[in-house]
Amino acid sequence: MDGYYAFMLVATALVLLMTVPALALFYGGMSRAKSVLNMLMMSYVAAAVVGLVYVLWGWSMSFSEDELLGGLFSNPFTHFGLKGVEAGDLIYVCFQMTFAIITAALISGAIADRVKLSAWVVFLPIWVTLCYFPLAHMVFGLGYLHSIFPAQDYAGGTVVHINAGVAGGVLALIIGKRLGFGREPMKPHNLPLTMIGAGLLWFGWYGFNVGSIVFVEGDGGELDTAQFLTETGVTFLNTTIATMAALLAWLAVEKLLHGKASSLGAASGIVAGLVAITPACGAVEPVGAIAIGAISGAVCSWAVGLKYKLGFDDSFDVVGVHLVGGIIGTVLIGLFSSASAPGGIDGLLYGGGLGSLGDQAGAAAFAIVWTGVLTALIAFAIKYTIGWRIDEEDEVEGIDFAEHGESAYDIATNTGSSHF
Amino acid sequence: MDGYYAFMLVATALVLLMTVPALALFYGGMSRAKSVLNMLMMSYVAAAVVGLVYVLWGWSMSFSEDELLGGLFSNPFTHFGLKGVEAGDLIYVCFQMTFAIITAALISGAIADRVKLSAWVVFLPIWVTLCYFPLAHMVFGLGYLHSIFPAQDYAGGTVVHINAGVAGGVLALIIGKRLGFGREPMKPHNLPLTMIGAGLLWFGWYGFNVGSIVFVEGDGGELDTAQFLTETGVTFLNTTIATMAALLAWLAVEKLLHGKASSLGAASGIVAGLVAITPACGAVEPVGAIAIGAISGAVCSWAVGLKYKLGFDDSFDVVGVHLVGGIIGTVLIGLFSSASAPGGIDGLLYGGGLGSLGDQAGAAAFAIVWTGVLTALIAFAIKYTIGWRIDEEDEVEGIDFAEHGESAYDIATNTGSSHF
Amino acid sequence: MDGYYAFMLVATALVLLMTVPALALFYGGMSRAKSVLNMLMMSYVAAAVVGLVYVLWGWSMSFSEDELLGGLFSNPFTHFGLKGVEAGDLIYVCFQMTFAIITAALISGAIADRVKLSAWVVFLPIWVTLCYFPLAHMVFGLGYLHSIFPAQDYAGGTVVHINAGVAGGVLALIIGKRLGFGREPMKPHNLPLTMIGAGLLWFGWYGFNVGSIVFVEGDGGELDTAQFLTETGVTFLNTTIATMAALLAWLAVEKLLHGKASSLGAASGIVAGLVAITPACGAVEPVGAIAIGAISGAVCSWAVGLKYKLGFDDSFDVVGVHLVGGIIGTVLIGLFSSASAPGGIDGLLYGGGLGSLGDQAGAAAFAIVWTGVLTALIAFAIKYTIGWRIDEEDEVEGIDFAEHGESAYDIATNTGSSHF
Amino acid sequence: MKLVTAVIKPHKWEEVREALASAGVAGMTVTEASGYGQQKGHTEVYRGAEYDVSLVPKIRLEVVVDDADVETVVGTITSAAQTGKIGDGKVWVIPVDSVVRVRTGETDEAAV
Amino acid sequence: MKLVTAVIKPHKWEEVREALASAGVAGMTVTEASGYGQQKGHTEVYRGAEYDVSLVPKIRLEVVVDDADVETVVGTITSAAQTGKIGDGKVWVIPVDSVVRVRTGETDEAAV
Amino acid sequence: MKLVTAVIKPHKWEEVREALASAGVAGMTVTEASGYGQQKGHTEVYRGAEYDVSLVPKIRLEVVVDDADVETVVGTITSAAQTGKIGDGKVWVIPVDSVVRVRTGETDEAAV
Ligand SMILES: Nc1ncnc2c1ncn2[C@@H]1O[C@H](COP(=O)(O)OP(=O)(O)O)[C@@H](O)[C@H]1O
Ligand SMILES: Nc1ncnc2c1ncn2[C@@H]1O[C@H](COP(=O)(O)OP(=O)(O)O)[C@@H](O)[C@H]1O
Ligand SMILES: Nc1ncnc2c1ncn2[C@@H]1O[C@H](COP(=O)(O)OP(=O)(O)O)[C@@H](O)[C@H]1O
Repeated sequence: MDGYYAFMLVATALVLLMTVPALALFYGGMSRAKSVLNMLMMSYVAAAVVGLVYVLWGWSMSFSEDELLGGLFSNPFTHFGLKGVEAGDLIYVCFQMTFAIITAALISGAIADRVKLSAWVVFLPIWVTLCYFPLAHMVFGLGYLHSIFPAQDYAGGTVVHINAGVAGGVLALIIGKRLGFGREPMKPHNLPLTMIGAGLLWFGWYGFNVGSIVFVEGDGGELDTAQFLTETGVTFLNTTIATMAALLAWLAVEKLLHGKASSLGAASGIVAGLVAITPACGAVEPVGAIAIGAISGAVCSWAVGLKYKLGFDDSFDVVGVHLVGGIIGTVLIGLFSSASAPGGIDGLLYGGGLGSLGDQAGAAAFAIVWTGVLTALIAFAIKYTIGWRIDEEDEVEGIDFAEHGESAYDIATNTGSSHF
Repeated sequence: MDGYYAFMLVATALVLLMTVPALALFYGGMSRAKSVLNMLMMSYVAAAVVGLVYVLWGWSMSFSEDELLGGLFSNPFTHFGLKGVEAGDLIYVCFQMTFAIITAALISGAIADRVKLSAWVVFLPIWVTLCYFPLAHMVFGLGYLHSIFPAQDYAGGTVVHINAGVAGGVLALIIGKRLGFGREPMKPHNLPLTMIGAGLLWFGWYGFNVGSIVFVEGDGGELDTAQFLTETGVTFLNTTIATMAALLAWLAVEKLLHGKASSLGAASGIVAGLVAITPACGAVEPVGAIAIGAISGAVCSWAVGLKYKLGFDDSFDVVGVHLVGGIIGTVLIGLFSSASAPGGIDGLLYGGGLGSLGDQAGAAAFAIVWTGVLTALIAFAIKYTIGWRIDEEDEVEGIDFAEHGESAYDIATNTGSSHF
Repeated sequence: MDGYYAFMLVATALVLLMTVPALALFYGGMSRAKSVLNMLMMSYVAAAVVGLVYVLWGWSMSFSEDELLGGLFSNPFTHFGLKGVEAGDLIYVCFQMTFAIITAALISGAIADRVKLSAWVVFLPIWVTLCYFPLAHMVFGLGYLHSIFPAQDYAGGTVVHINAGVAGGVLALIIGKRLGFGREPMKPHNLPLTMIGAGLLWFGWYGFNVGSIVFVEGDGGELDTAQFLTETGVTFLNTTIATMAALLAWLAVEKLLHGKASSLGAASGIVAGLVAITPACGAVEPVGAIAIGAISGAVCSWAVGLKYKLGFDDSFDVVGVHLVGGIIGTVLIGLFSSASAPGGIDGLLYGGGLGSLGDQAGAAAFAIVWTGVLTALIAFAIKYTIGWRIDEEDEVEGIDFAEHGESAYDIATNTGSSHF
Repeated sequence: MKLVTAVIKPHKWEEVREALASAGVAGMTVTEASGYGQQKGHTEVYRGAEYDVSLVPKIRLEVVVDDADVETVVGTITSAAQTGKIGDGKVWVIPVDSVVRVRTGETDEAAV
Repeated sequence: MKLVTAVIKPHKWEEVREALASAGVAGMTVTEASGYGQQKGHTEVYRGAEYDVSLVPKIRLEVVVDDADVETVVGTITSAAQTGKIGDGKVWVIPVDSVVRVRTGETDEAAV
Repeated sequence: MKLVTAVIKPHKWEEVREALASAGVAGMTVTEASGYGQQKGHTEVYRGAEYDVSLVPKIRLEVVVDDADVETVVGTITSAAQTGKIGDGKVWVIPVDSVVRVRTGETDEAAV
């Protein structure tokens, strides 16, 4: 099983790559030229802050054996600073850390171009402590939520995507729209950057999904090896084909609704597919993976237009892609799950009845409520204390100058003056 | 052997990375700013379409045990939709899928800036069915071609590079030149993008070449482990040094012919070296790898200039790099192959006589004819039905607007107006 | 242990990725638009030249069993061209090769925008022969330096970072400033490129640090497996959290000194952290890793401003980040090293006394003097023969045209004329 | 004929365009420009080096108009572009000898 | 002296440059510009949001010429830039008081 | 009022800006431009194809000034931008009918 272990080293680095730089680029390309650096910074800073918090109390709160409040979370002090964690288990700590990081970073896409770096730095540790670690414990750590709705969530449909999607939506509502939203053009300033981001996200997602294998026997021997081979084969394949189906479905809906299939649509479709297959990749057969991917791609392609109708500025569609895609993936497991898949039980379409569907929907609803309420509390607390937003004039001039003292590009002739 | 298996998970993700985003970036940087998104899309869409086709009938047609027509290909229905494929083998399916994907995507470089997305989407499944799956069967699956010319092709000199190179050339001829070709400037719009692409291609190519190991004993035990260690060491080293030699050789020829060594030359040299060493990486000693790389770099550096003399618009030199480099690598095996390499037999320079050279040349010729004829048929069929090209005015204005409704960059002040 | 071996295949590719394209992008984004291609080329060409030299005599000079001059280096001819190296060991050759490559490439950041490609190509093989291979032998190969100062250097604090840092500083002094340095604005032309580079460097660094494991038992069996699991877990975690701490510390100092936390600061902090933890990642506990990262981030953040005061043009702060960060990491081992870490002995803070601190400082000083003197000799030799610098006018117009005949971007309307 | 050149704040472009369209101006030529004036630029810091960026982004419009329309056009631009804050920009008017529409060869009044 | 300013379609730039060179014009200054006029822009769609881009890319030339050459220069540009389709652009002529060649300090006729 | 337009080498911009400031010019508008003239461009080579790039980068300044200041301003620019090498650029002066400061509506002398 040192092959499995070697894979986990790579998988962990891959999931970190998903945030730094992949997600940062994906979002950064969609932002305006005057705020791309801030967008990148929100991901990079999230990685650093959440990573250190994870080592301090995140791991303990998620996975220590000492459950609190009936399993809402574990004791943050049991393994505070990783004391008592064996060296051979550190890679699992790091792997789980990268999940917390990307979940937090995902949220930033909903509140682009307008938030003080200081507010973001304050928000991050509170949010992961109240929203991420408990959900990680309740789902991955088989805590309270698992005991009431024993749903399947292979790699984080509820914990990562629904969680981030809800938080993004709530923040977008409470923090408010970008100045000029819906009136001024806010089109992506650098789509090749977004395409690089989407490509690297896809690449890194193999660490995310395939690395999420959990061993049943755990005998470290032959049975584990067999499971490693079959389970990773299934999750790898499902991840791949769901993404492909979502890409094409997104483009098809775009073509239908707007007459053109766009590259931003392809990039978005990739992410929508990956999001939806995340909870399902170990639970479905190939046909189920293609169906979940296609449905997610098609529905998200339509859902991203809603924010203009509903009038809230979820800048890069964290709700439209991660919440919607996360719910689709989580709930469709109830339909497409198959006992023939390594982590699956029979869902509705495979004769398993409504039980699984209920558990999946219940878990999704629980996650939405939990994170919705707590994120709103944190957001209001910050709003009425240090405040979220930068000055209006700074926002018009560009947050990159205002918060970071930089401009992203100086590609044509250089006409600034300097002193040191 | 779960270490080997772990490596295959990574290798497969690496080869997918070669198309999405590496190849897309490599080509995208060379295109004009008004058509970069279309260039990226051709790769991304190729990944999705070919990937799904591969799962449906591609694997079965390439590798099912049920050969048809004397070994030209296998029965596409035996494992249709991967039915009957064991979970533990799915990673090999995915690995081979990524080869089909990149081969198809490579072609797009020959027909940049001018082709309707719909035509490309129609072309892809037909082409892989008629040209890729049969050649993959005949070479990797030891079908008909292998029986008449038992050539060595470690990771796809014929199947991937000659195949894509011929198809690109044929399409460029039948589809015709870009408007203004040879008159208007069509220089690369973003060379750093091309350099990122080349760097990631190099990185991903280790999955491609080193992952192409095939076990002789297949005992899953000690002998396989020994083979894994020695064979991957050799292919890793050969891939590395051939690429380095090609990079330097390309620059040297450029310096000689044009007085300057360019960064596009470095990027191109990397690819030329990787292409040529692909079939040879398991068959040669270090000195052979350096020689093959250097020859490929030098010859391709000169060959890319030919299109201007011959007057056809192979936009980003799929012929000049992949066909020429592929032939060089495939044929030079006949000279440099050495029995001391893990997958090699003695070639001409190692006292093995002309036999190997004949087999290599024969296999190359067969692939050229097979794909040349069939690609021409498909290309004409599309030309006289739905048509390949976008409107002339759209081509002048830029295919990104016309086909995708987007523009790649909005880096300076934003002056568009918007409504939702 | 084939899992370990599989990891080494990936780790080696990762370290190559650090140079091509990661470091190239990191530096390239910081350069001006008129010289970004030259900056990229310096890394790409370094990879090719140093790689081939490594195969010819670099490996032999570093690691052959035939020591010369009391262990200053080994005989370059013993394994010339890798003769006599077993196939199963080739991956270690490749792994070490990538270390030599990145060390040489790092230097280029100190002498951006002004150096002839020919001078760089001449410098590279001489420098690695006189400075890199001997230090690699003396530290990794346990040669002379190790015998006088048995310092700990897990993955190359002295060999890679101090080495490159000193060489960069010496070259910057001898080659002289860019025209207009300190007067004209020379701000980064494309910070997203730098951020991609920093992200990929971080990713690749897991190959660098975690792949640097050396087995104590070497029994190929159970003990090795145990060591593989525990040691890589520690180095992976330490690498991660030191980098995070450095990122935040750099930003904090920036905020304090200049009022703003910049994205270039985040990217630089990442590198400063990775540099400092490189020698220490196997020797410290998590708290030590965080301390070393934070100190390095904070000090380097301040140190990069020194060049303006000292009046020398180390363009992208090879001294300020790699020399300073390398010394910090190397010397702080003497404080934070702990016997409880897999590769550690007790340092000053763990009751181990001053012994370790002395060895660490001694080794650092030796490396500084060795490389300082020899690099100066090489630099003067080139200065008074072929010369380092391009024409002044070419430097003003931009080295990309002058040396490579290219311009990096053509993003707005294309107005050049062409003939073929 | 006159050439009205206006230098305005970028985020006012859309309003100016609409106001001009309402005022019957059917064509104009726009360039991106940088302005130097009373409006302060900002300071950028890169690894310890501070750069004063004295230039601020502006949009520069050119409209060729009949003599009779000059006042309307200048007035329209001025009021649409006004924010009252320093840096709103300038409008200047220059005499034009002749104008040609490239497509048709029409000249002067017929050409704009 | 006169200043001839021309706004043309970008892909006509090369022809105009050659025609002017043949006509003896040895120097000019070029800027990238965006045009607004009868030529329709296009619509871009990003995740469901449609943007009307009303500006189309143009090349803007400035040539300072002797009074005597004005007609030739305007004529040369007009015919070289003409495609006959909407959006071909405009050429206008402005009186110039004086010109200086920076390198030598030469003025007026000697400076262009 | 006059409009002074200057086309200069980019690396001279900073000196010109300082010289103008010393001469009391408080505002100007800057655009990036490309120049075509006696100064040779350069040749770029991409995979065997050679491109002659005939345009060289320039900075284009516009300063509206009182009639009285024209000579000072032209002189200041000319001497600050001079390197003595081909390609130093041109300065030309155009009559201006009127100027408005958008922020205040002030006109002419008060507006610059
Ligand atoms: N003398 C001038 N000539 C040309 N353009 C000018 C002149 N003075 C100012 N401008 C332009 O007008 C813009 C606004 O001027 P500024 O002095 O900042 O504010 P305001 O016009 O509100 O007093 C400047 O950024 C510059 O583009
Ligand atoms: N009144 C004007 N002032 C300045 N530039 C103009 C004016 N009208 C048109 N233009 C420029 O001329 C270009 C072509 O004009 P347009 O109305 O589209 O077509 P045409 O000139 O063929 O009738 C526009 O894009 C714009 O750049
Ligand atoms: N007739 C002209 N009209 C407008 N701009 C001109 C003209 N001639 C030259 N220029 C501008 O002046 C710049 C310098 O001219 P050039 O002939 O290269 O050198 P010099 O002015 O030193 O003789 C050109 O690049 C161009 O931008």
